Amino acid sequence: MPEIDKRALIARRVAKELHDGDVVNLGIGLPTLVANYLTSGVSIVLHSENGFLGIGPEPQQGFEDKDLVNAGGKPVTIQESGCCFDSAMSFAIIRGGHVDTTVLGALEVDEQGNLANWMVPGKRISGMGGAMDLVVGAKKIIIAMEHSNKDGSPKIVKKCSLPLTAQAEVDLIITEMAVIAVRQDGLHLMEIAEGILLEEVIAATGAPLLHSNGIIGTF
Amino acid sequence: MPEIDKRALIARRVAKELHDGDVVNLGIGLPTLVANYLTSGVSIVLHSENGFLGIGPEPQQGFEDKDLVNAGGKPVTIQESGCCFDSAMSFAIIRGGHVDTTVLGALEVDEQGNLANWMVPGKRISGMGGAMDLVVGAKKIIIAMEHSNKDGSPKIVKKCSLPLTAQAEVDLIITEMAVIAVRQDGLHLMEIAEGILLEEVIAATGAPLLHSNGIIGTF
Amino acid sequence: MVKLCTAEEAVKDISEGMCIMVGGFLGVGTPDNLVQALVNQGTKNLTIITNDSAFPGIGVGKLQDGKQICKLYTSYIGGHPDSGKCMENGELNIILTPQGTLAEQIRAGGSGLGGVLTPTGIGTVVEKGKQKVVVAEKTYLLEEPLKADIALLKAYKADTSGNLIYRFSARNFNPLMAMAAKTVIVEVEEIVSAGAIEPDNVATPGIFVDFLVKGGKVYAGN
Amino acid sequence: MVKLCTAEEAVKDISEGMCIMVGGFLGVGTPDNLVQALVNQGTKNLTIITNDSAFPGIGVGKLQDGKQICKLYTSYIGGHPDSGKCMENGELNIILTPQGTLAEQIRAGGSGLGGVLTPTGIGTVVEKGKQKVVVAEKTYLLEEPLKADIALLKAYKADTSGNLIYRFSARNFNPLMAMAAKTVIVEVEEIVSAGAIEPDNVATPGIFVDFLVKGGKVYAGN
Repeated sequence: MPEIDKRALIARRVAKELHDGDVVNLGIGLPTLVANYLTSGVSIVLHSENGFLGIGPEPQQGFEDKDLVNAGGKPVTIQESGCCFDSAMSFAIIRGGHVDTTVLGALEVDEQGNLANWMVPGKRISGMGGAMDLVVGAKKIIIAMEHSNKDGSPKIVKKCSLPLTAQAEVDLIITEMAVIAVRQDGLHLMEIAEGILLEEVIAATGAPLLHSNGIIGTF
Repeated sequence: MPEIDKRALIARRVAKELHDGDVVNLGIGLPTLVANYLTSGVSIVLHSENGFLGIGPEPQQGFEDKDLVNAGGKPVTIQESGCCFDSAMSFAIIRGGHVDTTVLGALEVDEQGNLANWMVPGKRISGMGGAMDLVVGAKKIIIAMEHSNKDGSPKIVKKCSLPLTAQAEVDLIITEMAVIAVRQDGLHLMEIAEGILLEEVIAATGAPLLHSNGIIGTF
Repeated sequence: MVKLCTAEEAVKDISEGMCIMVGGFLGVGTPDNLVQALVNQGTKNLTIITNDSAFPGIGVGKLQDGKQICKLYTSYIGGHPDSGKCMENGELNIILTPQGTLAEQIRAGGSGLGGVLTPTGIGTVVEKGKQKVVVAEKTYLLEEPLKADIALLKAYKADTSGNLIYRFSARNFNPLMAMAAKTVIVEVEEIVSAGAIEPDNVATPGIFVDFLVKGGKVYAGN
Repeated sequence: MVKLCTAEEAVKDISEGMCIMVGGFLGVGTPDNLVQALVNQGTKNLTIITNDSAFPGIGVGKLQDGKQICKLYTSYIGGHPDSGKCMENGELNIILTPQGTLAEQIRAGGSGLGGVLTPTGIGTVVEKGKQKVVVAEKTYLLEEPLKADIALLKAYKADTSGNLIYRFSARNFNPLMAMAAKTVIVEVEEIVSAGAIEPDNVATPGIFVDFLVKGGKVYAGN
């Protein structure tokens, strides 16, 4: 599948997890795309950890506001029902459990719901930014990522080998191959992408997948 | 001395401790009077712990605003340079050392600078309100009170017997008889009120007063 | 998302044993219509978190009048003689807390923090039974976070998204409590359209608010 | 009380070894004229507390460009390649901290609190060497308060008393740093008369501000 189609497929599936009125924080990159695929009738409030609620659409070229960017530093707009605050309030919203769902990418996720997405030893360090707070604080953590690394090795593993972002916080993993729920007893395969075989998902996953053969949905 | 003159004398002397631009919190009762005696050219910013800076004069009758009272619940006004905030910010200002001086009454002060001003065992409890934070947080703590209890017993003692408001925080005691600085080595008699004898101050004080006979000022 | 309702509807899910935060300072910034509705409903055995018990017949004082409170977290009860009386005779469990500590405990509750490290209360009765923590050679009291089932708040205006602004000293504990309760009910004097409050001027984000009650201008004591 | 001055005058007391907080998020809400004046002055060996090292040539990134920093408390250095490089080769001591923790540490410093009890970072490298505190059976990291000698901040408007308002996402760390430094220097786009900002709309009380610098509208990167 071409890269761009994979990303669209993942974003579209993640969007189905969002409900009308949800407060949602979308990470940089793929997660940002989710906003383009909301189910009709679903309106969400996007939280920007640099200090406001109500991220609106990208501004037209030439209408960027120097004081209004998202957490990735890209120019955005703010909805008329939006509101602004300082960084302490922004993270009080996150840490205090007032964000319903956050969608983030990952380097590795393991079967205990541990997440590694901020640092690869030996590679240049960029810092955790707001990721550690988001993963600890938001009510539901959805990892939106490609199922495997570029070299084909699994990103979903038995135990993370990279430095953790947070312990046992991931709730749901959505890739171009599958939807996987993280529970106490391990990883539950919930849905498989159309055209993908169960064996393919199992082969691409580095941890056991619990599933009841007959009742896996597709997306 | 009549009660009202005592209070005016104390308030006038306290006012001399305040400098232009100081952020000041005045307790309920006698301390509130201090604002009426500011030295000419001295303008201070009054902090109201219920959530604003810039307390202005009392409103004219009929012009009270239901949303604008001081920490004693009395209607006040706000200066045009004033600003409002929530109780967490109000006490961040206090606890964070951003109040230059607070002026409070006392039941007892002792020679270590301990203060008791919120509770008399056996009498009905009213609660500490913001007093404990103020005494711990403000840069300079001035106690403004009558020198003795109504029964003539001293309010300035070797060791507080009442439940403390805070430990070793008092800097200066101003009464209708004297100005007393609290230092590491004890109480220093700095000034005596006009017409009062040194012996009278000593007799009315329940702790030793350090002083150099010749150089005690008057007020 | 925010729903509009009446004061009576707003308080009808408040039941015995619940923990309720009520905004206000000596009655100023207290949601008088919501408190009155709770008085009319007569629900007892409430745990109340509020700055002070106000005065008889005023603000939170009305809940004291009707003996609806069994446990009270507060900083000041000097305005309501019954609070002290009920504390002494054991009818009412009052946890007296320095005002700045109370504010931070509520903020911590709403912010997902494990508590507050404050120098306030060290060497006083306030430190009784509490953990102490030493940081950079200074000792602090560890005060635990406070949360509630329901917050009854008062704001000046809300927009239709629930964004709130306050007036003068009526702000006090209201914005903090808005973050710390499962259900947040706000009485306002006016409801304006989305966009009528500048994003930069919003004092409490609408995402914290569940119910709005149009209260009209009620003066303390009415 | 607030004094007006130029950017050059404002930074002239900044000397080697000082700890400086700088507002901004990826350059947005950073006082560009103050940073530029500090670059021109060339002061080295600075400890900088700031959300991120921005980008080369932009915001705080300029201090990284000129190797003026010896210690950096920050949450993100991914935009400036030199930060990571200097961290690896030991030229620069970088204390990477989760963004929400950094914000609370600064708030704690300005609020007289002994630290922050946060669940963030538990089970990660962030917990290394830090006290842990258990409250209600949950474990929190104790993160120490941060303070600075000087804060270099950016606001939208100030009144002549120093009361500040911010615009949109340019607020970020500025209000927190305003509380946590001995000397607070604020670059603003406009200075208005006292009373022109409604007391209820003030985001940072003027009592925190020592110096105001009229900066004009400077766009990031200029």
